Amino acid sequence: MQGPQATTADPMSDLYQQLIVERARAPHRAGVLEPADGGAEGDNPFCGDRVQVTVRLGADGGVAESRHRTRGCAICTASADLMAESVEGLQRPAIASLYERFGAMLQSGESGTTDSLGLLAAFRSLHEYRSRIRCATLPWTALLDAMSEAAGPGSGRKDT
Amino acid sequence: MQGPQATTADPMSDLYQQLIVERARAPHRAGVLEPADGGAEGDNPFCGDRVQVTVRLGADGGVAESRHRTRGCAICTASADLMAESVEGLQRPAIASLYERFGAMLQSGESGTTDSLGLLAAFRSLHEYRSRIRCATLPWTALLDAMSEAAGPGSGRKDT
Amino acid sequence: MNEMSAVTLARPGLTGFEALRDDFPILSQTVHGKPLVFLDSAASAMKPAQVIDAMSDTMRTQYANVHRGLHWMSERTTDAYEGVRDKVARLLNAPSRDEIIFTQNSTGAINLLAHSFGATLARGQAVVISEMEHHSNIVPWQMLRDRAGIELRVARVTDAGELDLDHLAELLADGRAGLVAVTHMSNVLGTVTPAAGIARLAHAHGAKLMLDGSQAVVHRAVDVQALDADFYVFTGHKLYGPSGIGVLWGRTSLLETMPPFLGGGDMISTVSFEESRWAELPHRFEAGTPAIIEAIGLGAAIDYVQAIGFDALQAHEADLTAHALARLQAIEGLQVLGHAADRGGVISFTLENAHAHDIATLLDRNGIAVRAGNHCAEPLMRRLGVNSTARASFGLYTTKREIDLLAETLEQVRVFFA
Amino acid sequence: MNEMSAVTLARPGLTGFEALRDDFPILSQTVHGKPLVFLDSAASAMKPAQVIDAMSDTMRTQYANVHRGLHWMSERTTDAYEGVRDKVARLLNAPSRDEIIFTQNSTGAINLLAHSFGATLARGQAVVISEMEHHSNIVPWQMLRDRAGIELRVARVTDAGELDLDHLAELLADGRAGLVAVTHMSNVLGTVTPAAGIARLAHAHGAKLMLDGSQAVVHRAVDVQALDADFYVFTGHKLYGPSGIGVLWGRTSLLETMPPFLGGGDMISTVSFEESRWAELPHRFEAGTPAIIEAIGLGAAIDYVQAIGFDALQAHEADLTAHALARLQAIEGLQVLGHAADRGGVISFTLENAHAHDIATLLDRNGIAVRAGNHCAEPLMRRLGVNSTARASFGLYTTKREIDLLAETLEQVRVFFA
Ligand SMILES: Cc1ncc(COP(=O)(O)O)c(C=O)c1O
Ligand SMILES: Cc1ncc(COP(=O)(O)O)c(C=O)c1O
Repeated sequence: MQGPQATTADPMSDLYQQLIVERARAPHRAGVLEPADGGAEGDNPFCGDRVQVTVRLGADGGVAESRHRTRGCAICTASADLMAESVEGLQRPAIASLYERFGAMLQSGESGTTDSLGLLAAFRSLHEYRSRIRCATLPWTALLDAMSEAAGPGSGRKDT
Repeated sequence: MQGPQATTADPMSDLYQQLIVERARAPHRAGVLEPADGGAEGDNPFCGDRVQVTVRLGADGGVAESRHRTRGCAICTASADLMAESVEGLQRPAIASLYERFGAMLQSGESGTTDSLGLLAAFRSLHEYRSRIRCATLPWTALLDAMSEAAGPGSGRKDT
Repeated sequence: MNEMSAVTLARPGLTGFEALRDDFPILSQTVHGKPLVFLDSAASAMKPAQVIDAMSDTMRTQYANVHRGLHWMSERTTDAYEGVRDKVARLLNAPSRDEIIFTQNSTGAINLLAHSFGATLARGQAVVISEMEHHSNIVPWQMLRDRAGIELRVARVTDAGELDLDHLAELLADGRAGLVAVTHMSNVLGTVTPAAGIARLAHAHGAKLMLDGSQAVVHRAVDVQALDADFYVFTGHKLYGPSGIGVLWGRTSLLETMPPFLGGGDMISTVSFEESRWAELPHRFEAGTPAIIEAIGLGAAIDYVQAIGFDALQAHEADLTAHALARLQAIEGLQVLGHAADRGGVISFTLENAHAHDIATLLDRNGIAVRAGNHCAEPLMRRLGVNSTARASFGLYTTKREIDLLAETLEQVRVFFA
Repeated sequence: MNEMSAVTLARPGLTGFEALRDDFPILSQTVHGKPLVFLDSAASAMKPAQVIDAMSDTMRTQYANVHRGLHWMSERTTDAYEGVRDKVARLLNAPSRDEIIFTQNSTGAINLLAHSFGATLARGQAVVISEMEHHSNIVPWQMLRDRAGIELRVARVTDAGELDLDHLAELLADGRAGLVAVTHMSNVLGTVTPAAGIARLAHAHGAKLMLDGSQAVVHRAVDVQALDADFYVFTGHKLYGPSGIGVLWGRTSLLETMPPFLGGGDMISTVSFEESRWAELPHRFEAGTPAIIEAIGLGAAIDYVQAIGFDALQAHEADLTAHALARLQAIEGLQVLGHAADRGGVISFTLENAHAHDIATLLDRNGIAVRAGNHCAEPLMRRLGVNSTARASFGLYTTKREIDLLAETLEQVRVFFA
């Protein structure tokens, strides 16, 4: 926070890290891939948040590219953006594992030492904001749905 | 109470006055009038109590005779019995007035000074036992129904 | 109620309300190291010591199941429980205590009505609600619609956030509506609806009127006879009482035509396997062991607000609301939703570039509790063209200083997300 | 729970229970100048300080509405409320916490089931209850019968006061029964029913089993998986918890097929006027603001009885019951109703020449609270050929000395009415 007072200094320096605020304001991976190999939406009816995720797969079946269109809070938007960036080049098992470690961190507040979460570690202090955790995981559920679609029987590029 | 201990001395001397216990044990007006001018039943489903009241009217339209058949607690039985005795010779307005004063006493615990309640004053301390008041009034509702029947359009002696 | 508060309560000036804060133990708590500033009373209000003590004292000194006991504890507990029915009847100026039915909450009361009054409606009749309803006054009617072929009609809300009475009249015109069921005060916009006028409209077209007073009863003196309502519903926990207790009031003449809803102990007069006979009002609609301790707590809450007086409460709240509207609207990019002429101390707003969730979280870190989301009023959100809002709502313990703190912190939030 | 009681609780011997009385403030009250002897726990139990304090502490330090708030008070209150779901799941050994649904009481739980599970039954199917049911487990099924063309069948009770399993088998033989809904312990006779055996019978004939555990859960360790039940129901106020809170447990596979019962906030995922989508389990069945404070009180009650342990509780109660049966049956003209092999601490009796009401009143004048009447089990009264009975029922705080006093006073009552 740029304000002169310290009252919101806490939340800025823990939950709303600079990386999160920046990505919420100006996402790097915003958009919709057309055509895409898979796409899905995630909804949180409680707050009306919605994330649309599209993926394009590489020759190895991994994510070559991923984009999100997010109508949501800063946490949700930044999470979608950092997710899209983090999964590029990863295959499904690696993505599932990353999401699992991400989820574990959100619950515990510990980002672990061996398997680095990279940029995603920015969300570490979300575990203190239990009711906000869903904001950060919503994009991931959409991504996994998009991956399933891409891998599904009727898979193949489609225009979303 | 005949027991040596004083623990139930209170209830005996206030609620369960000798008159009440005696009439419960050996009612003076038990039975069913056949034929009768009117008859009705009162039910308390909560405890299964039931009072059947029959009346025979005199030439003046007043109660010449009244009998009750009561399946109920001591309070209910004694109340039915003392009621049957008290209303003999009374016409409907006088009975209604007596019931009203009886009910008022049951609520307040005061038997009043001018309009004597006679034997019915035995129930004075029932006002401390709120949930038992219905036991004492059940026979009266049956009596009033019986009177209505006797006075009703289809009135006249019938076998009950 | 202890003597001191009783004195404080007698006639608080607008500043006297500050002293009442001492009655609410929770207000001295801190949150994230900051004093708690609780601006979420519309969701559920805090409880004065008088309510807490009434419940504790019951459990400590005078408790047993009600209605069925012949012993002292049961008789006394029954007296206390039934005594609250009288208090509620006086609170609403209901013609008879037997018209007061205790339920679990407003939701329970509306579901009861949707089933029991709903059963008296004929296929093809309609129920009219509004765009401004809480989910609890929408879903039970949808379920009735789907169950019983009752049409569900929705009266529009104007851009000011008021009930569109012309549209309501249109919806009533064909005379097929059996019931109008609308809020007496919006939990999102703070709008107080013109209840007496709605009653006239409804009755002129042969419909009955249910008012959802969950919010209104906290802020206004409610007189169901003056309003000429047919049913009135509220919930204890918003009126400074405990959770687990709510109220349905209905006219005797209507309640008597309605079949019971829940079956069980207390609501019957006799039971055989072939058939059961229903008990008299109000017991016919109260099945099983009631929320005894909670009713007694609600009674203490009613005593508490009545000792303050609704005139004083309403003036205090009007003062706070005017102050809050002025302060909030001065914030750049802040948009207050709805500007009804008659409104109470519930203010929903959005802030440019800042999502309601982020606002709530940043405020919370400063000890300030507001709500963010759809406020259980998704259709209204859609009507207003927003996905969610932040909402500040006031209780009798709210102060201008707290509202100032809200405004100052919101200014910081604005800058943060600018 | 304060430290001392926690220590006392660790493993009370049969005499250790005496010390637990200190946890129940109400037990030091007097009634008509006599120390309170509370033998009406089957109607509703007294509350330990641990429960009273848990509720007060909630209202004093950590309260807000649950589920919808992003602020600290709401999150913490949600944690406390949802934490009780875990405690209930452990109490019943339920496979999943999401199978625990909070209701207002047992009556609310059974009505929910009669509506929601009832909706999955086809016209012509049957529900089987028994002659030994509480009105709350009769009337909801009668209403289902009358509403949906479901047959209501009633399994007989033997002269010993046990469920007639042969008759139950007969009633199930045609395979048309969709549900057996019977008590796990009679609130009149104290009979504990052979739940696991009933489950086998029911399942063998394609029926599901609901157990009304309102009484049983107070006295026994209940393991719904070991019993192989499909639904289990209990009420908080009999388990030393507050009024206003009850529980329905059901198998996920069944709950998922059931339409919701009450509509409102919290039980939906999205709402539009055309259609609403239901929330996940367990929320689908919990509409409106739940009984938050009461659930937290129930959690404290569960902690309390579990710290004592059901082995100790059951041994204590068996000891009290044996003592009471011996003392009461020694009274001339006193008749105990039912003599099931497996029974708990609930004893109904009649006394020659003395009506149950008079007995209760005379006992009450001596400070002794018992219940008199039909105990919300009119059909059972008819089966037993009585109009009403007096009933003494024990809690964990009941002592042999109190039972002796009951017996001595009953002897005086007998003489009085002889
Ligand atoms: C066996 C049994 N079932 C059901 C109930 C109903 O419980 P509640 O009144 O709390 O709903 C009771 C007690 O009243 C009971 O003893
Ligand atoms: C206007 C309105 N109606 C109904 C309700 C439902 O109340 P409850 O959740 O106590 O049933 C609420 C609050 O949640 C409300 O604000």
